[in-house]
Amino acid sequence: MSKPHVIIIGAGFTGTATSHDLALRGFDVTVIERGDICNGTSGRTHGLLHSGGRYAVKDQESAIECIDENLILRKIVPQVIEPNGGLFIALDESDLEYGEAFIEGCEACHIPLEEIKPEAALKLEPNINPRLLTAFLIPDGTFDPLRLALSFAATARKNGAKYRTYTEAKGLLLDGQGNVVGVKVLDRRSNQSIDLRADLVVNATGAWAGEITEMAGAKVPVKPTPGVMVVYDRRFVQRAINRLNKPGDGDIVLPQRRMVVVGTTSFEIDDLDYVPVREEHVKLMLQKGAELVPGIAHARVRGKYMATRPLIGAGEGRSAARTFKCYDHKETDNVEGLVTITGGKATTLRAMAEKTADVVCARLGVQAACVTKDVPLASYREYYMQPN
Amino acid sequence: MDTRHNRPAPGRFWSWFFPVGRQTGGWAYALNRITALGLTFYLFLHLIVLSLLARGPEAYDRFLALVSNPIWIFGELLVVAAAILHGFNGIRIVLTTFGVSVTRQKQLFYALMVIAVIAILIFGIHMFTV
Amino acid sequence: MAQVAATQGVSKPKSGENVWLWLVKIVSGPLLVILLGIHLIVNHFLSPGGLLTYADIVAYYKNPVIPVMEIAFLATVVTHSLTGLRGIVLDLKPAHGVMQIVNSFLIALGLASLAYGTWLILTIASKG
Amino acid sequence: MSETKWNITLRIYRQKEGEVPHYDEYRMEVEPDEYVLDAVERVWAFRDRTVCFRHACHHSTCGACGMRINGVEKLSCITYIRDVTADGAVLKIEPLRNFPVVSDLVVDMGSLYARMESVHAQSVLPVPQAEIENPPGQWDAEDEGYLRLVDCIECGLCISACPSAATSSGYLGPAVLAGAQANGVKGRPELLQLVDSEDGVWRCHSAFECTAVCPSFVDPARRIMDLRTQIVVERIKGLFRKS
Repeated sequence: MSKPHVIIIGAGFTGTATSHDLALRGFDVTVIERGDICNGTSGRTHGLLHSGGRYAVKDQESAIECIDENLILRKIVPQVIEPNGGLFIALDESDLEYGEAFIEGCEACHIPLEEIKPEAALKLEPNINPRLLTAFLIPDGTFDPLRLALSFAATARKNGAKYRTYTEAKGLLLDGQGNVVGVKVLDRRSNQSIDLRADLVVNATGAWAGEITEMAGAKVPVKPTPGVMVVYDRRFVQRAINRLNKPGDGDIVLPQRRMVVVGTTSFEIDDLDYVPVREEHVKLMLQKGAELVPGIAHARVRGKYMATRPLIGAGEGRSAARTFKCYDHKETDNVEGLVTITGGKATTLRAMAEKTADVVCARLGVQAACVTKDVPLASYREYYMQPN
Repeated sequence: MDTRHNRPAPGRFWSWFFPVGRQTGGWAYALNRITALGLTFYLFLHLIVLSLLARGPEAYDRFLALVSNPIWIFGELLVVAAAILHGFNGIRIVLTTFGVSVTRQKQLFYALMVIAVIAILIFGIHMFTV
Repeated sequence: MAQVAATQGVSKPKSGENVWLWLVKIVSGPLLVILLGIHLIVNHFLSPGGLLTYADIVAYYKNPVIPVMEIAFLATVVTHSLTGLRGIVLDLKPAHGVMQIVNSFLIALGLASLAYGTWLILTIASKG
Repeated sequence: MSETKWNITLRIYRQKEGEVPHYDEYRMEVEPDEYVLDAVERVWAFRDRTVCFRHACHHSTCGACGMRINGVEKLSCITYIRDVTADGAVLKIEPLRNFPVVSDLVVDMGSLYARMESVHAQSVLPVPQAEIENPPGQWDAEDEGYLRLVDCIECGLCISACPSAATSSGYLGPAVLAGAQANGVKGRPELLQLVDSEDGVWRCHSAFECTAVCPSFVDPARRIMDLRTQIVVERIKGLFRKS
């Protein structure tokens, strides 16, 4: 019996992780991606491996997902992670007030937390704002965005998944009843159109998810919400430095290689394919970043960029939940053969893949359990080393 | 279907010599090789010519008379220049190899080349005036 | 497995060049700068009027230091130039068999030049 | 951002499967303080959806967007337009050299990744071992616990710029030798054999182009020189060990 064939549209975090999960569960997987791995939102995340602390007060579902997945990723893909933890620091009275709810939230979400005195925090991180009032140690981390996705993709390819990059989904192939039976793609390397058939299509296009579902007349409530990040030329800190308050603009300073990344903002847009970096947001990052790490005020900007988060459901910008959702469009729009996974965060990519693969298995009547929690990932370099 | 090659692009043996899109170090490398080839060629030519010495005074002095015209002297100057350029460039390579001035190899190269050019000028003036 | 490695651009290490050959080059180089410097300065500046006649040269070789220095210079320059030439030939990616022939040729050429040059230097020195 | 706008012509190398390469020109309005990658991405977004290029992080941590900009290897995501061209001028964008072109500006860097793997180049290392931000001596024992991603982002710029790599495709290349240097050959006979060979450190002829183009402070040339010293030491020690 031949394996069921699943096409995944999009090779960002969810696409690559889902291909890994489905390949392990015995599916014949083809990933199509219009650019190269992670050319959209995934590549441009700031790279914070969330401990969940950021969401522990207002969005505990996300917070729990984060801490669980944080610990799993540290285990299965240590080669792309700076596992140095994070600090939440309070700089004013409002921060201290928030601290009460923060402690409660972290306890409720089983996020390990340790309050330390300002002097102790300054000893650990000499470059943070010396006027801090208190600090909490938390198991944040930093990951390399591209290489995180590549690690999943490499392992998937080793397990038989096929990757077709520079292959753009131009339309969905529908049967007479409006059900999805494949994808019409454009191979951008040869400028040829090809029809690819599949038993099921997974739409893992994140912020672009609406554009794909529209091709089948289905809908997903995705609200693309970009944010700006600015990178400075010095590694001021070893840990993720967070402002101890509800999520806001420029409240994270993250070490990465020789740099620090300050993020982020939140705004709305019309055109998804090109979002300019707004100068007023860059200025805001400088100001906010320097509140956490004063040295940033005198550092050289190395890069400015933005990424478009796929937020789902009701709520505007920051108030929207950061959790993910997987839609079986048979149930939501009576379109069979199409599953959409969107929302979420990089940190939860494996869980998103697990959920998606569960839905795929249920839809195709396949009995297979998820094992990705325990499978160490291959070296990211092996993605490029596999013959396709 | 996928035509991923996974092989490096073919190297071409003359690529080191192609100056387009190269920076200082690449030119230094090309200069070193060109002078190396020239000097090796001259070395063996020189050895052959010197065999005239063994044939006695007449043969050699006749040869010397032939090479004392300016064109031959200019040729000889080219050899001296090549040797000086290769030598000073070589000093850069030796120093950087053993960790001296690695971060300032460009400046080192320019400084050595200035010295080399001065040395060539001194030799040139000397050869054409004596 | 070997084939996989080949398609991935990692060839098995070939010891066509090694640390010793390279050491010879890097040590003979500075030595040459010194010897050639002396050779040029003595020949062109120090000897009165330069070594412009047969008689001049014979007279010049009377000093016993000169033949010794010239032989040392010859040995160094031949070694340096031939190992250098070999490096350039290596960039042509010769097959193993071809490289063997090149090696033998270069060794023969080196030894022959050395023998011939030494004979020449001694011949001139003996004329004085 | 400054209010100034420049009109430049992007001259992009194009090559689809089986096609002879050519250049396409796109006149466009840019801001001098934008990055070259922004301009290329706009060509794709608004002008020509067939242009293929590789990019991911847009802040020099992933190494995907290496291109030749006016002939010189650069990471297009951190290269300001003002630094490489002028108002009214042409900006030439080409793929990296010494790798096979997959499509347009995309090259196949599989060989580089395979070689990095063959020398077991690290991807994370203890912070005090990174020769950077804080001078050695300022670290205390506690800092040993910190890990950080290595400087080398495997972008391939050094391989593209290297005249030796252009001459011999078998040459391991600067990034790979730098990776080997960081590991050290002491006590690693296989690695020693791999780098002490004609396709290893001895293929380097001191052009220093790798260090000139390295966007990530790796300084591969210095590392190759250091690796040579390591090899000399190991080989000389080897002589005495045998006897």
